[in-house]
Parts: sequence; C-alpha cells; structure tokens
Amino acid sequence: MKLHEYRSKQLFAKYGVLIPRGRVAMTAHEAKSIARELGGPVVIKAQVLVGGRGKAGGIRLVHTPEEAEEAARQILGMQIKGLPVRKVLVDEAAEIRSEIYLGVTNDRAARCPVMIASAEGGIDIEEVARTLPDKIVRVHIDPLLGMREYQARYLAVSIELPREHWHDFIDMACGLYRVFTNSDATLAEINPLVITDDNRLVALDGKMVLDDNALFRHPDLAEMRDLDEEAPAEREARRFGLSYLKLDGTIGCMVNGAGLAMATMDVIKLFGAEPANFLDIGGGAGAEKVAVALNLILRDANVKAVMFNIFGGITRCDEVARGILAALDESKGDIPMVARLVGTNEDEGYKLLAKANMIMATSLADAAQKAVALAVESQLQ
Amino acid sequence: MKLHEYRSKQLFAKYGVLIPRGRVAMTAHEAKSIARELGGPVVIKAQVLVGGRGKAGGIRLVHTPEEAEEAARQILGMQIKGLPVRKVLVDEAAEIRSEIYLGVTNDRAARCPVMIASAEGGIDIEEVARTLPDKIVRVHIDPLLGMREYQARYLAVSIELPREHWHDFIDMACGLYRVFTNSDATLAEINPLVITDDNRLVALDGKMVLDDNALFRHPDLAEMRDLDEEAPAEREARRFGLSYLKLDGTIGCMVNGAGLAMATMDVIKLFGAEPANFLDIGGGAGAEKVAVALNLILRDANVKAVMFNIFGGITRCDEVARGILAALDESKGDIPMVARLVGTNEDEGYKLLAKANMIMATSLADAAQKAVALAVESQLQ
Amino acid sequence: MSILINKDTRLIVQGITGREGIFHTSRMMDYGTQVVAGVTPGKGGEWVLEGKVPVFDTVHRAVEITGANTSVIFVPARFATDAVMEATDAGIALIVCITEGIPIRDMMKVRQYLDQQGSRLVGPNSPGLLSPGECKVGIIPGHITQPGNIGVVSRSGTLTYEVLYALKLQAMGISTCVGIGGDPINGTSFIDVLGMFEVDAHTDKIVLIGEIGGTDEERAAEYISDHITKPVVAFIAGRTAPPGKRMGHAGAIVEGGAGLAADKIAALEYAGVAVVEYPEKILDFLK
Amino acid sequence: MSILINKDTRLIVQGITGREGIFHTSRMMDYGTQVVAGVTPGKGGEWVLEGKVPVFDTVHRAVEITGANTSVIFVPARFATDAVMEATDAGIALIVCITEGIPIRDMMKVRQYLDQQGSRLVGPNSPGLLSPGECKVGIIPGHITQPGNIGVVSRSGTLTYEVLYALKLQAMGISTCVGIGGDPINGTSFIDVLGMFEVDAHTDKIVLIGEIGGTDEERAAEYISDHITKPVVAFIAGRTAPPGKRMGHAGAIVEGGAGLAADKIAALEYAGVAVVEYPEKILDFLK
Repeated sequence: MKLHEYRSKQLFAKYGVLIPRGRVAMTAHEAKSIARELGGPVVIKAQVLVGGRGKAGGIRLVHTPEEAEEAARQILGMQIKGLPVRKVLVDEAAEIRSEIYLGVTNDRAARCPVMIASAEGGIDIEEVARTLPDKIVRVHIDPLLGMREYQARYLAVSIELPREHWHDFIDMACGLYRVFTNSDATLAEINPLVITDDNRLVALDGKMVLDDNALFRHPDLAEMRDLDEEAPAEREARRFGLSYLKLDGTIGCMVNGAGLAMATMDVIKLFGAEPANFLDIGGGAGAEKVAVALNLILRDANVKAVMFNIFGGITRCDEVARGILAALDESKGDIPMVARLVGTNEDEGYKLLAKANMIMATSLADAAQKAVALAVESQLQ
Repeated sequence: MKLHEYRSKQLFAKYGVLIPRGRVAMTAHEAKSIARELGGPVVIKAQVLVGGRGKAGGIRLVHTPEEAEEAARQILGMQIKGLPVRKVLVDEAAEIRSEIYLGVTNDRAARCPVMIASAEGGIDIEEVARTLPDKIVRVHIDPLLGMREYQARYLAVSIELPREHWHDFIDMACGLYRVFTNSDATLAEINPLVITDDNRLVALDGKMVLDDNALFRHPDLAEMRDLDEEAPAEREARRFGLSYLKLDGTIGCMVNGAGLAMATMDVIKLFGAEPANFLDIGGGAGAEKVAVALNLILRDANVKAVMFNIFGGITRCDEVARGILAALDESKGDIPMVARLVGTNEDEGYKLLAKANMIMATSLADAAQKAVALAVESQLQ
Repeated sequence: MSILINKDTRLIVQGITGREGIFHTSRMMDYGTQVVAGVTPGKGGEWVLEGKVPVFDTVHRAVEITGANTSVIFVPARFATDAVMEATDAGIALIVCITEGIPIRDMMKVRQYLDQQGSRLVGPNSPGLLSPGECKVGIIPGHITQPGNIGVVSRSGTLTYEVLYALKLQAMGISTCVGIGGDPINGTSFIDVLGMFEVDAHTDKIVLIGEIGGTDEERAAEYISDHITKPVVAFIAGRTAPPGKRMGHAGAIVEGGAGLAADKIAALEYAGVAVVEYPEKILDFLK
Repeated sequence: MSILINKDTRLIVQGITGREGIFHTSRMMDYGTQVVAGVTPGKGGEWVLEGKVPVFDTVHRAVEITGANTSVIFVPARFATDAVMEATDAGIALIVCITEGIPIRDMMKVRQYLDQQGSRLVGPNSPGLLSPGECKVGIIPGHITQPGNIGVVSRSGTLTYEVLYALKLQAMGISTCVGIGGDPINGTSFIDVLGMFEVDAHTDKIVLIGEIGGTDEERAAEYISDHITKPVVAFIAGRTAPPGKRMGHAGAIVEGGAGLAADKIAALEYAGVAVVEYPEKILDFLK
C-alpha cells in the first residue's frame, strides 16, 4: 500500500525528520488560506499515487495566496496518468542549495533492509545508479539490531556531506529507518533531502510503501488507504480477496495461483495476443468469488475473449464452473470463452460448463491458442 | 541496584502482570487508612532490601484496619538484618491455592536471558533447584528476538499449569520479560506467583535488580534508589566513584582494581586475619579520592590495622601517598598501617609516606603478613 | 528415491485443528505420509481424524513423545513465525511452512534466527514437498505425478502442478518436487535444492520453475554453471508482467531494473540451461 | 613470539582524542606498537601526537587508507558497542575493548552480532594485550614484564600486573599476556586463549588468573583436561568474598551456588592445574 507524500512526511516528522511547514488542501480556497498562514512563497503539489507529477505540471511554485489559490484550482482539475487529483499539499518553498537522496528498502538477496544515500538526489536516482554507481552508497542494516549511528555517519561521510549537517543527517537517517521498520514499510524514501540556502537540512519530498501483509498490526496506517486512488475494479477485487490488475490487452483471463496466472499471460502473448488483466482467484475459491472475478473481467470493454485456466487442487473445478455460470446468467454478454479445467472434480466442471456456450481446451497451450483465435475473430467482426 | 517489592510490582503491573491491590505506607496511620480502603484482610509487609523478612516477623496477615495499624507500627519499629524498616506495603490478602515461581535473569554461560519457572514456588526456590531439579524449567531467550509466546506456553505446559490459567500466565511471562529487558534488569522475579482460591493468577511478591551500568538510560528508575537502605559509608563511596563494601574483619584495605582487591583480602585471610572491607579505588584515582577512601576505612571501629596495596599504572603512587597523608592529617588516629606501592612513581610515593608513621612492605605477601601481625598486636593491647 | 522427505519422515502438523490443517493432514495420510502428531495450543490431549492422530500443546512435547523429525505449518500468518521458531527449538530438522502472507520483517528476523540453529525451513508460502510413492508434506495434489528420475524445484504453486501433470501425461515421473515458496524472504533457495538433486543418485534431470522478482534465478544460474552436471530445463513466468506492479505474490514485484524475466532467462541460458517458452515445452527437453 | 598481536599489528585507536585514548596511544607508541590511525567522529582530518597519527571520522575510512587490522577502543560505555560493530563492519580482525561499564544487555546483542561476523573481540573491561618486545595494545604497563615463554591469560587488571611484575623480578618473561576482561559477557574466553597458547611454539607454560563469578574457569578446567598439554598454573581471586555481594566488577557477582572460588579451584585442580594460594606462589610452579 502506497502512502501519499503528505502522509509520508507527517510520519517522518514524528520520527524526527525535518520537513517543510505545510498542510494538505482539498479545495483551492483551503490552499489559499494555508498559503496565507505560511506566508512567503509556497509550493503547490498534487497528491497522487503515481510518479511523474512534476513533468505533468502537478507541482507549482507561487508567491502569493492568490496565486496559490489559482494554482491549486488548476492542479485540482488535472488528471495525472489517468488519476484525478483530489488533494494538494501546500508547503513553504525552500531555496535549494543541493539535493540529496536518502531511502531505505529491503534487499531480498541480503535478507535485510538497506539504506541508500547519494549526493546526487532530486533527479532520477535510478539514472544515477545506472550511470554513476559510485555516487550511490549503501549500508545494510541488521533487522534485529536496527540502524546504528555509525552506519548513518558512514553514509554522511561517504556522500561527502558537510560536517555541520552530520548531526541532523544522522538523526534523520536513524529516524527514517525507525519509521520504516516500525511501520512495516517496504520503502521509505526522501527525495530530495535538501540543504537550503539558509543551510538547513529538510526533507522536501517523501514516499512510503507499506507491506500489505503487516497492515493488520497497523490499523492507523491501514486507515490511510486512499480508496479514491484505486481503480474501482481493483478495489472490488481486493474486497473479495482476489488479486486483480487491469492491463491493456484483449484477452481476459482467470487463473488460480499467481505463477500460473503469469504463465498463462505469457502463453497468450506467445501466441500473438495481449492479456487484458492479471487475475489470481487464489486457492479454494468458491462460486461467489469466481462470479465476482468474471464480472470484473467482463466489465473491461477491451476484452474480446476470456480464458479460464484452473488447476484444481484445493480449488474445485465444479465450484469454479458454478461461479462462471452464475456470472454469465447476469451478464448476458456475447464474449467468446475458452475453459480449461484440470484436477479436482474436473469432469463435473466440464459437464456444468457444457450448458454454457463455451469452447473446451485440454492444455494450457491449446487453451491460449483457441482464446487468441477467438479474440482475433471477434475483433474482425 | 535493587528495587523494593512495591516498586517492582508497580513496574510489573505496567507490563500486564496482575498484582494484588495495595499501597505503600510510611506510617502506621497511613497503613490503617489503606487497609480500610482495601476492605477485608490485608497483609502488612516490611519493605527492606534484604531477604528473610518473613522469618524476622516482617510480614503479617491482619483482618481489620486497627490490626493493620498495630502491625504496621510494630514492623516500622523493626530492624531486619541491621536495616531499619521505613516503609510497609499494605496489600489485600489472597487465599492461596498454590504457589508458582517465575523469574528471569541473565545466563552468563549461554550469553542470553533465561526464564525460570517452577510449580514449587514460595518456599526456598534454590532448595528446590538443588533437591528437585526436575521441578525447575528453563527457557533461554534470544536477546534480539525477545520472549515469544510459544516459550511462555512451553513453561506453562512444563510446570503442568491448569489450562484455564495459560492465557494469563503467558501474558504475565511475556510482560515480565519485557519489564526485565526494557528496564535493563539483571533480575525480575515473581515469587510466589499464586493461584488464589477464587482461581485467579496473582503476583504476590516481586523483586527486581537493575544493571547499574544501564541506569543512565533509565532516569526514572535511577531515581528510585532508596538512599535510606544503603549504609552511609557505601553511599558516600558510591558518590566518589569508589567501590566499597563493609565486611566484618579487622584489617582495612585499600587497593586499586577489583581483582587485586579480592586477592589482597584472600592473602589477609590466608595469613590468619579477616579483611574489614573490600575497597577498590579504581584506575587513576587522585589524592582527594584516596583521602575519602581512607576516611571510610578509619570510620569503621573494627579496624585494627590498615593495608595499602597499590599497583601503579594509570594510578600514580605519589598521588596515592598524598591522599593518605591528607586523610591522616585530619584523623589523627593511631591505627597502624602497612604500605606497599609498586609501579608509576613508587619512589616518590614511599618518600612521601616516610613522613607518616608507616610500615613499608615489598610484596603483597609481605604486606599482608605485616598487617596481620599489627592487627593482632593492636588487639592484644 | 527422494531428497528431504521419504518413507522415514515422521511428520507433525502445526495448526492441525484448523480447516486447512485437518483437510491436508487427511490427504497426506491418504498418500501414505506418517503423520505422527498434530500441535494446537490448548488442544493437547485430543485426537483427530477418527482417533488416528494425537494433538499436543507444544511441538516440544510432540517431538518428545513421537520422535517427529519434520513439521508442516498451517497456522495463520501472524502466528507462523512463532511456529517456525518453536519447531526449530524443539529440534525439528525440516520445517515446511505453507502459510502465506507473513510480513517481510518477521521473516527477516526468523531467517536470521534459523541461520543460528540447525533446522532447514522450506517456505513460507510454499505448496510443500512431494516424493511420489514415498511421502507428501504439504498441499501438492498426490495424484498428478508418479515416481521417476526428474527433480523439480519451483517458486510457484499451481504452475508447478501444471508441470507435474504434463509430465505424468507423458508417463514421466519425478524423484522429489520442492516448492520453495514465492515470498521475498524464504528458508530454502533454488541453490540449496539444486545441490541436493546433484548428489541424489535417483535424480537424473532437473526442472526449475522460476518467476519474476528478486535474483534467486540469477544466483541459481551461476551455481548451475559451477556445480551442476545434470541437465536442467527451466521455465520463468512473468515475461509479460508490467514492471513495478504487484502480481499477487509478494515475490513477484519487479525491483528496480533487476529481476525481470529477460534477465533471468539470459542468465540461465548463459549457464547452459534450456529455458522454454511455455510450461508444456519442458517435456521436449526431458525425453 | 606471541599470539594475537605482534610486530605486524597495524593498530587504530577508537576514541583517540579522549583523555584516556590519547594518553595510552602515546604509551603504546613508546612501546613500539604501530599505531597507524585514530578514529573520532567529527575530527577526521586532524593529526594528533605531534602530527604522527592521522584521525578519521569512521573506522571504514581509517582501514581503507591505513590497512589497519586491529583496533583498540577507549570510547565511553554508551558508545562502545557501536564502536565494536563499526570495527567489525570495517573488517577489523581483532578488536580490543578497554571500556568498562557497558550494560549487559548491549553486550549480549553485540556478542550475537559478532558471532555472525568474522572478528574476534577481546574485552570489554579488558586491560588489553601485551607481547613483550613486540607489541602492546591497551593499558598494561610495558615496563613490568619482559619477553619469555610463559603465556598469561586473566580476567583481571592490576592483579595481572602483580603477577607479571613478580615474574619479572625473578627474570621470567612472557610470550603474550591477554586480559579477557571481567564483565559477565565478553568476546574472548579463557578457552579461546588457552587453545592459542597450546599451539603457539613460543609458549611453554601457561598462567591463568581467574576470579569468582560465572563459570568461565570451570569450563576452562574441562578444556584444559581435554586439550591442553602444556603445564598450567592458576590463581583464583575471591576466596574470601561474601556470596551475593557485588565486588566492583560486574563479573564478580557470585550467582546462585555456582561461581564460588572453591568450585573453580576444585575444577581446575581436578583438571591437573596447579592452583596457588596467593599470586607470588605462581613463581614456584614456573621455575
């Protein structure tokens, strides 16, 4: 789960990370009064859970409350990568002397968190990592001992941070690690961390991603989920315990198991079409869940054919078939479908589906080939 | 640093350990009103930092506020192992069905904390450990991971605790570990942990010892030090950074280094006398500290002779000599003394001491023999 | 024959009285696995599955009384890391964790704890292990495969079944199938299992099933190049996955530029592994 | 010759700009120890002791530039465990911690961390090591001993000096003296050092100086009985210490019934060690 910039920075601040004064606004009017409160120039920043808002015009520096109101009005009317902007952050503007990158995430291979720093923050840090790897400094953190001061000091020395900022930097790095681990985050990032013209260290931007599996112990953080930012289909999928992701292709697919779902998508692509979605119904899904899943697929106007690939184990093929039939009863669409069922109760499953107008397949490749052919045909019509 | 029973139990309670209702009283009158508040029978318990108060009559069960007042008056007038009782704890009385032992301390050999439980609590647990070792269950705790529920459950199962008490027991064991580690304790003990007649699990008695070296991060706990409970000499020693312990012998000794101090005591004993104290002046002690140390020794009326054993390294023998002379100037006593100085500036040291009426020794054994002879002589006079 | 589990495996089931626990215990026993005990705190003394399996309150007691050497874990995610530690403390040599959804931070801690102890963990989020004709530990359907000389190691669940089933249709069998689980931090890696197959006299060929995310496949490729003499054929799922999107498995996040299917395939091919385009193609390389 | 330290030791001093740090650095250099750098955060770039020793902000940088292999720590107790971890992270092979007063809980954690790394820690609360004529790391006065064939290992400070000095007065010298420190949790035990003396060609006899508290001496006795062929003579301080009272050293607490001087002496004598009644008597067994 991603947190908005303003949420991330509020959390950071609780752990001693210095952030600009500022507040979030839902309306242009609010933005104006926050700007007046802050005095001086402010930055209006779109709060959306996608990158690239700067290039899209979602960040504006203004000098008066009136300009703030106008800028907020414009930004609140924008869509960024398809997401409408519903909130803006109004932060006091900072005169920037230099930009640092500071972030912490988990290193799977090392099996521990890693803190990354660079004197070359602000611009695309991944580009720096690629072209100037020496400009990136890493320190691995023992998950049981936590971040130690000497590790933060090592980062400060390695990025050649002026000595006068060490104290604040060490506090902020240790704070950033604590907020990362205490929130069960998978990412906590300050980019840029700036040195201002009046020589203060300030976290201008902040980003956090939380481990969904750990949200049960952070009810306060779980509440921060911004439902407005999720596509309605994905929100519904989550509610029913389905793992669904909309993609741009034409073949809707329903599979049990994430690995098999990815393999199914790969095979569709291999035979010349694109999957319309990733959808894993999980293990042991009942008819109701399957029906919801199929409805999600059919709601996507791009879908020209549907492919079911079920390998029954805990999941029972007859349950899946019942779910499919229930959804079809409601939708009455005419999207062609291919079903491939293997394993627990597969015969009953096929028997049930025989009632529906559906093409049967024996193997994964067979099913994919048939689905691709149907989609092509359906597009030609 | 030892904590009083009432302090320990208050801390335990903060971590979810169930304790009897009760409060501490400084006067018999207070005890009476607490007893009235609690209603029903209460137990009046002397709060002293030594064991054996039960046998000494420091614990009394009473049934009315008036009896409480009388019992408190008597106990507050007692001395237990030489320590005057200045406070009593007034706790609601419990009808005891069975007594359990539960404690946590550090296991040096295993290099981690160990929690110990026994169904045979209440009586001398060390006696149980000696005679019925199977009745003692241990579980080692990873200092980085902390106590886990399954470990507490293992203890509950192993001491054959009735299943209905597992939930509370697990909470209390995990709480006891947390208070132990969060307070940097070296001991946290509930003895007895009782099952009452109305089938509740309650920590009747509590004891904690804290790691003096970690008190700097627990200012709240450091404040609980009960100065009244320390012998004045030991209190003064601590204030000056001296490590002093009064013993029962006749030969006062001043040494630098704890190991050498113990060795010095051993040699005194070997040659037929008893040391009057343990005293380590530490490394690099200046004249003032040495003077304080000698005054402490001379204040002990049992002292018949004094022995100095200084191995100069960081500690300078001339500084020590100056301190000795300063203290002697004040005290004007006639206790005979033996000095043995080796190492840094030993010649200057001996030269300075030549002014005092003092016997010089060349080796540890030589010094001890001379000191013992002087003490015997001085006692014969 | 087999690696890790066999006819002598004496299994306990942690979380045996849960819905999943009891269902799969029954399946494992049908398959012939020696399930010697179950563990559910608070239910010690009961017997389940028509009085065939005793339940204990602690793993320690279960091991003490039954001599179990292997454990399979079906407890909910928030209790699963404790279950793993309890099993290792009790001296269990092989711990198979089926539970999915364990927080990463918990797994990092437990993995570090295990590294100091002597136990091997397979999983979490693993379908378990299967040695046809010998033993089944976990949830891999028993009837979709048969004994043979192919070793299978996989990060996936149903995708593995797909491969096993395709093999069976061609009358090909396996020595052991090990599902190492799809989570970012786990107990047993591809490398560990590859090493075991290499020295197992009854395994002649190896199938490796990977997916996007992490660098386990890349490290496996390096290891194969240096240490594995038996032929290896691989399939990597997720060629079409969009980078940076979460694909159900926590393990399927594409991190930075690393972990893409193309990187993994290139690394494996460089190590001499035959990487196929879709699962059924694996058969062509095993004939 | 010597164990652990010698003429090739390249030493850094953590906390070099403190009062103790600078004083003992000067003493170590006078003795001939190669002190290649000091570390004090915030003072990197300075030079101390008349421009002879450069100061760095981090151990990492000091190692990188000077090729140091050993570190001695003089920083205050609350920073000392961080200093130890920083040294091991930077690849220092031998870390000698002089600092006393480190909380037990901190030491338990750092010891567990070190066990996963490759470094050896001597101390904390150690007087350090001395190899006469070769190298001095720590605070043992250099002039009270001379080169020879006796290995000395001790939990104590000045009591050790007492023994070294008594040896010197009889023209006996030592190979290396190792002060393992008196704290309840430390990095190097009697056993570790005994093993090194056993294989050191220049050590013919061993002196062990113990004290009450803990069971290190008991375990050393067992080890001597099984592994040490060279003669060992021991002195145990604290025969007269009252049980349960704290004797200055945290290490000198008598715990439960274990750790009494009598227990230690009995264990050592049973292992064939000559245990003497007072320090000077050690000489009788070394002639």
